[in-house]
Amino acid sequence: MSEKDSELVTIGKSASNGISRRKFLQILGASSAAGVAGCARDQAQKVFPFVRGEEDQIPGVSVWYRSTCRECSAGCGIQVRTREGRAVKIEGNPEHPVNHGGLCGLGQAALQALYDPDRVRQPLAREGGSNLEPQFKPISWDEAYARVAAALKANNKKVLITGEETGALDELAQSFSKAFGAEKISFDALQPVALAKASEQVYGSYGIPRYDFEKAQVIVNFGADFLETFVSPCEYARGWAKSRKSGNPAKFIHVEPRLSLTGANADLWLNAKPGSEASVAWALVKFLLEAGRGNSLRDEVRQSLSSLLRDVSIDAAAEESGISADKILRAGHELKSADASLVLAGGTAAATANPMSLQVATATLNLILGNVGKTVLVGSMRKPQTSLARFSTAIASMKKGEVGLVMMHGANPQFNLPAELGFQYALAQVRAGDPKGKPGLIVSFSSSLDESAMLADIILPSHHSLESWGDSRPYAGVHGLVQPVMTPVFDTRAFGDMLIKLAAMAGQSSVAGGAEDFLGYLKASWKKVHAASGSSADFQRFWLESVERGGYFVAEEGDSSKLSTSTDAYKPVKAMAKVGSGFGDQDLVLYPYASVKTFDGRAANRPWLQELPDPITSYVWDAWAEMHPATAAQRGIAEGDVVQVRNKNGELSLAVHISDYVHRDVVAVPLGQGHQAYGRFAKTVGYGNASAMLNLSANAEAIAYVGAAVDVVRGRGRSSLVKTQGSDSQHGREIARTAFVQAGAAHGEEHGAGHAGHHEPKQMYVQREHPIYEWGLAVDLSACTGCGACVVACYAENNIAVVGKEICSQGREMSWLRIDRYFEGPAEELQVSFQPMMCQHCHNAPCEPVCPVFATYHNEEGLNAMAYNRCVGTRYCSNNCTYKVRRFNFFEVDVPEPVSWQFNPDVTKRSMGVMEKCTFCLQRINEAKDHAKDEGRIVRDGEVQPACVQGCPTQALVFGNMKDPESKVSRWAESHRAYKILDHHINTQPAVSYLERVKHKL
Amino acid sequence: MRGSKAVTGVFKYIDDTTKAVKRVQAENLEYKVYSPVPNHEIEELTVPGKSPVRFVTGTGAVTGLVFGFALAILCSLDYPMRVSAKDVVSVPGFVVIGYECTILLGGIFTLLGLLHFCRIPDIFRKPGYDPRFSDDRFGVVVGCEPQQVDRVKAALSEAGAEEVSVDEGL
Amino acid sequence: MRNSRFSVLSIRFVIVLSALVSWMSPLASSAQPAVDENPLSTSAISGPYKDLPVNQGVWNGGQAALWDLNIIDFYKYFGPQQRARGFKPEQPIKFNHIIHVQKNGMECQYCHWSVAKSSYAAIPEVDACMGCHKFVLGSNDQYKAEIAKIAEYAQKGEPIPWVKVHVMPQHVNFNHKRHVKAGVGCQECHGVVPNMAQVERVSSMKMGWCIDCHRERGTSIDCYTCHR
Amino acid sequence: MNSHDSSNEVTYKEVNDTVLRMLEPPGAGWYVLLCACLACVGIGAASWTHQIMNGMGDAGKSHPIMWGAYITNFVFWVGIAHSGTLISAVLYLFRAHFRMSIYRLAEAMTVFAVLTAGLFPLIHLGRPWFFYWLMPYPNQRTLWPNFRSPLLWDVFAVSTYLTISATFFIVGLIPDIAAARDRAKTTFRKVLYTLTSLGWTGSNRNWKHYTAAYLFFAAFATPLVVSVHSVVSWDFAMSIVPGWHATIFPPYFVAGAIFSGVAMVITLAIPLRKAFGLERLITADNFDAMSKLILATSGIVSYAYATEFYMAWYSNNTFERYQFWFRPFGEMKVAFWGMVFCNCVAPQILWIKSMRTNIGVLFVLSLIINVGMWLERFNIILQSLARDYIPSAWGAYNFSWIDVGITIGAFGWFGMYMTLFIKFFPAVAITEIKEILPVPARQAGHGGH
Repeated sequence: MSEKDSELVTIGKSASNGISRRKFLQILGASSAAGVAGCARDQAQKVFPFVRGEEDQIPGVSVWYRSTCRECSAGCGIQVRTREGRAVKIEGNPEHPVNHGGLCGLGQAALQALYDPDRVRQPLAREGGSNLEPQFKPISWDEAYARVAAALKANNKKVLITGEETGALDELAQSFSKAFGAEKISFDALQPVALAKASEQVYGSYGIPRYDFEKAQVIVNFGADFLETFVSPCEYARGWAKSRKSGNPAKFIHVEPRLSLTGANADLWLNAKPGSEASVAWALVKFLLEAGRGNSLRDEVRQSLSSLLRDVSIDAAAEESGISADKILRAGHELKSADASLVLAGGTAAATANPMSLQVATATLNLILGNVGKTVLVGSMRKPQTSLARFSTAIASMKKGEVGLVMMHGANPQFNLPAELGFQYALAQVRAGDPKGKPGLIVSFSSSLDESAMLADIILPSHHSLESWGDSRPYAGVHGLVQPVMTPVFDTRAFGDMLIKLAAMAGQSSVAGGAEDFLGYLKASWKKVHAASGSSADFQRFWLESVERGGYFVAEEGDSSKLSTSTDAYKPVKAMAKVGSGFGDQDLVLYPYASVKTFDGRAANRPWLQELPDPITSYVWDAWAEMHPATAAQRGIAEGDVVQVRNKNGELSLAVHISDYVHRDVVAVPLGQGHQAYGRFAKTVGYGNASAMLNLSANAEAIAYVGAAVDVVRGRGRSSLVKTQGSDSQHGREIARTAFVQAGAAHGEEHGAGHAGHHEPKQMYVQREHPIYEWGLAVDLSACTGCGACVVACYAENNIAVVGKEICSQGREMSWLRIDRYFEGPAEELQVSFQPMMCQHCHNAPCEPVCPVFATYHNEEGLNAMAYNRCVGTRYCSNNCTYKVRRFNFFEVDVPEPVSWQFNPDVTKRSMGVMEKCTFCLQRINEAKDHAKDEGRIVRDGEVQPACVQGCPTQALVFGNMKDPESKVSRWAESHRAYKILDHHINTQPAVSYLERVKHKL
Repeated sequence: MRGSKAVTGVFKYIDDTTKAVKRVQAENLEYKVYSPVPNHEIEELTVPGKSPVRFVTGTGAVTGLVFGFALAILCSLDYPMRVSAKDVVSVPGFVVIGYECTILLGGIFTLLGLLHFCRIPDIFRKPGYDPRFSDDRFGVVVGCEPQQVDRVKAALSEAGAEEVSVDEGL
Repeated sequence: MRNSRFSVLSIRFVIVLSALVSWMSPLASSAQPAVDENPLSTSAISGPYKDLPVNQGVWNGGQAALWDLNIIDFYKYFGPQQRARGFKPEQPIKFNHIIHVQKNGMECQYCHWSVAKSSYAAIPEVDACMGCHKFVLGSNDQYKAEIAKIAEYAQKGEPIPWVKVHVMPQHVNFNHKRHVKAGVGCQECHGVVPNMAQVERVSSMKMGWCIDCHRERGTSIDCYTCHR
Repeated sequence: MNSHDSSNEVTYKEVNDTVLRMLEPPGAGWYVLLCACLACVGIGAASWTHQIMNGMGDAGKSHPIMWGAYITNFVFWVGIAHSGTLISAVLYLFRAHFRMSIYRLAEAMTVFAVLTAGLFPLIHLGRPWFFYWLMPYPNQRTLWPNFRSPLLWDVFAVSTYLTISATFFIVGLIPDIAAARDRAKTTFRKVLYTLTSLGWTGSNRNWKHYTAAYLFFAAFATPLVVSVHSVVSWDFAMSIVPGWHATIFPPYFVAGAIFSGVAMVITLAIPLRKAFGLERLITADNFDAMSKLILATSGIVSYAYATEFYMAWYSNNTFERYQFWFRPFGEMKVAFWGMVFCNCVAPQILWIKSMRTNIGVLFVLSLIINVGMWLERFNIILQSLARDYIPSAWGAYNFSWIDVGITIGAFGWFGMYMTLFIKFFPAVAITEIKEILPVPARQAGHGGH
């Protein structure tokens, strides 16, 4: 352990070596390879040994480091696989209490931010160029520090803008701000601040409660995309999926103006007019109060509520929202009769100009239903610091020229703030200087050249979170550690180190409390954690154990104890219950939505996420405007037409996607596309930034995503949106199956052995014997949300080429694993099925016998093997593949440095003209077998997890040995819900079993 | 063809030609008949029986059949690979290989047999050959010793030769 | 009709057959035993390594015969030298295995320590070299000069740019650990390195060569064993 | 040529005169034709080079439709090849006299069409430089091809077909080249024909073995006609793609091949007859016979189309049914209806006798049938792949200029061989025509055959 520590410290300290150190690393197979079949173009290859040996660095053996994901503020634990000193794969940390091993696509794609070819590679200073198109020139670190330190010493207002930080870095930033009299502003566009404030009003403490989706029997959700971007999607998805996997899943009703991934997973999806959710929620409050729930409330609360809600009725809510009264009543009845339920609101749909009404209503519902302490845990809340009100004030003072120094890190306000707020103008004013004419300084600590960094005078590039130390404390009891997993790719510095250094140079060395660098500061901060933990071990030991585990996690504390104080605080007032959409009679409202692909725009520079098909529309590499057929028809707009969506604040030029699953009154656009900076990948996608067009509401705590009125005008031409999905309908082929829970009958046991649901067809040939292993996979469709994390994991693990929009448009995307999405039924009774589709490793594989050169064949372990270097490219196998999961390398794809550093050295990079497909992560199977062989045993169940299985936030997939009847996969495959796709038609005998999705018919 | 002289008779009609052939046969001389098209009468008169090419063809076909099956089976066994659930030696599939090889080797052997029995390629000029023989004339070329030339010439003329000429034989 | 009785056919058959035979015979040259031209070598040394066999493999020692249409296999004639048996590049430092292994009795795994731990057989770190060569400075000027080079690399903190002798195509995944643990001696593939003053590729390391040994020993010849 | 009308009888001499006149030095028209063909070959070669350098993505393949224009062309050209063998071998065995005047042309067409078809499996390979991995030859990798793969059957079938049809073709040519040799005027031609005729003299012994061997060739080629296109059809029928997996495919493909091949013979024979004044050799009777063959095979093909639909309906198989709904009503319905018009409707005009001998009508019709048969393969290959089992993976083909360029190149390649052939070797069989003429005899009763 002590060696490990010293090793880690070395890595942390060696930051100053910068890029040169990587050259010492051995160049192994993948990085030195010339291409598959070794065309005669390789020159003499060099082999570079390490200069210094490190105990745990064995060439060819991967080293795992645990850390915490900093891509959003959820704080999921991660473990990073490194090979020869390079990070090659990020996975969820199975021991972490937030995500338990799963990780969303964004978190996995953090590698592509680390290896972004357009990252800032050294300190830059603005020199010439226009305000909009500045020119930067490299400067030395010393010069950069000196200039910023000088500005820090000046006696004027300063502003420090950071992302949503928790833990030591936040403490340091606070202390830094205090020392220099700077205003510290946290900004994260997606933080549900209104939710936190509503909690304060209703439950008595500010913060986002934790939701226990597993315990809820009924979930009523107003727009919160908790399976995608809402607060902590991995955590929520896991809880939700646990309930889904059980025999009796929660009844899930989702209300929103446009079908989201979360909505697609609902049992009942209700399409509401944007902004009208509050009236539905208050109508439910009234209904439940009248139905006799809410007896636990104090009498005065009940009385004031009923007087406030005198005018509210379900019919009125139905009229306003456009949802039929039956459906609202249905929701009411379900809530009424459930022991434990959960009501929540969030996402961009809930971010109206007056978001509090809806949030208070949902909090009230939870209170009435007695959910607080059961499914709504208020004892350990996340406390977002983001405050748009404070930011607005700061901007106002910047505009006045009072601010002399603006520092930005971890946020991109220029992209995420409404243009009306005038952030760009404010920065221009800062640069123009104070009334005396002394110019101010704008400093960005961004590691990528995003829109905000482009406005800076000096850019001091910070490390990516995979290169730096840090911690994350999302909520009480979770102390996640961030540790560097590799030496920095470029000449960058850790943000914490920079703050400490700058403070020292500006004469405030006490900022860090005596710590020389951020690691020291972090350790000092963790000494407090150590002290609070009551651990008997000394700090060093505690620290090392925490580093190894990825943090320090306290068992979850009971929440009910804190409930008593909360209801006292609740004083319903008229303002809270203000209902109505507030949009008046506007014709069309812009509805930007965050998705797993882009979040608020931070993911736009990750090719994996750009190429990940949107879970609902299945478009790649694009932004689009979704419109209801009626709305479009009114304007003479057809699918694929280019339209201008505009208002006084901006304009989007997008292709139209006509969808039944969007409200008539909105034009829905994905948030986060349309970057003008932020790297080559981000810049290629979308035309116009939807965030800029949003309304500014006075003194709002958060951005109002819904409510901006827009005109939609047909533009010139048509655009080709690229869709990876062929047909949206299953055509009744029972490929992705859904079973409905019978009313009153609990639906059997979970994955139990039992009913012989499927009959074995007679085989013409003697089936192959598999002596030791027969690998198999099972997918529980109930738990699959369609989020695409597995797809990203697969791209990352298997060096799958990202091909870009044009090649995708020719149907040549390379994903080995895709999510098939089928819509069935009309919008009112919509059923959406998501189905991960990978090579089924059929025992009677149709692809195998047709290959003339045995490039694909069946091996002893039941794998449908594919030897790339034997493939001549007849493509017959793909034609004959029933599941169409084989991918052909139509072109050689160039991968720019350093994106190519991410390549998994254990997986062959395929060259042009070769077929490829899912291998069940053969390299992982081989690694596990290798370990097992060393220990003289066979591979244990669960020891091999292909990337998709490992990365799934909901653990919807299991992998293992079908020969072992006790293995998890065998038990799943024996389930009465299990079936194999098309097997009864064509007898392919797949090794992949699917478990029917179980839903309620509401 | 033995004989130092080659006497050539050019005939216009088939019945004259056959008459000449019969005469020459009666003289027990070596001869060759040239014709622009194959002719049964001449063939039966001169080379009775069946052409031995058929044995070569048969040998080729059988060899091909054995070769085809042997190739497919032995190759499959040499590096056994399971594809789908099919057996390593899947005879139904190999029938195609055996069948095609039968025809391939049968055809190639027939060609070799043809070349052998026709004694071609042999591009040297044949004594007594006349270009008209590929056009519309029949020819009977008789090999004989100088002392026999006159007799042969007379015989050919009598049979109806349009033209009789003498060339160096051998 | 001079030759009408004489069938030219038989001559034709002989010509065609002999052409076929000569074309198909594995003409690819066989590697000459390594001639020691290195001035650093101490040629008179003989050790226990001398009689160890060097696996010749199948099909002309695992090399492609001329009739193998695989153009890439014709490295000897057209292709990259480093895929050839007999590839013997000049190294940045004239490291001599004879001195280290035979004279000083060092085991292979002393320097190439990762062979039994990893799929990859590491070249020793520069620091590892310096572990001894801090003290061992060389007995003559030539040796001293070479050792000084190591010291220079170590001082600069730069790796030594060794030229890779056993270049494998990227689609081959050879696992040293499994082979070493299965008792395959280093010499069986790498030849008698202890006798080499300058390391040379003695095996073709082509697929047929690998397969031959796998068949002989009854180990898996599944494609996925080596390709993935 | 089976009329024995003595007054207007074609004589041996006239045959030689007429046919060998074709070999006289070519005029400008021939050079223009040759250059046009070479230009097309150039386009094809440039396209292929581009594709090899850049990747298979240059062609229009997409994810579900991994076979496209190239395999369509392959099947088309193999099909064209078939009628050549049919006319030369099968009709030889059946002693059909109308074959004689056109069989050489048909056979040349066979060989050149197979040469063209043989290119496509190479062109469509993702890594064409490894094509030889499909050959069972001992190699250092100790790997063999998969004899269970229909593609390997294809390799054997097509290479056997090429060998046998080329042998048959060349053997048939030998006596005629000898005739050309005997009349050759220039040294070049003398040497060329002397070498290529292998010293053929037409002696009694030569003819004896020749006729025997020729019969065997015909006997071998006849099953090839059936087997090769059956094997090609198995590329499809052996798979499980809805629309491919059908037992009707082998006879259906063979009939289609004969259909398209006869049409191609007509396409080639009509201009040739006109250009070289072969009216007395290739007579209206010949065209009448070929028209009847077209009518018959069109009927078979139409029946096969109908059967496919019937089977899809009768099987009650969701996937098959959808596929056969998609063909006439889906995205690519134009190709389907075009095929129906060209292959089923248009040939019906041949029920009228006057149309069967109307050269102009026949020429246009033969072109229509060629287009129709190309579309048939297009439908089978692309439409089936576009809609198979998993709806989410359905997709479309992206026709590209490289596809078009290589298709043009194929026609140029075929045309180039044809053009060269008609000027250098007798494109109408001299011996065979003579064989069906009465043998010159003083007395009647000497039948020629």
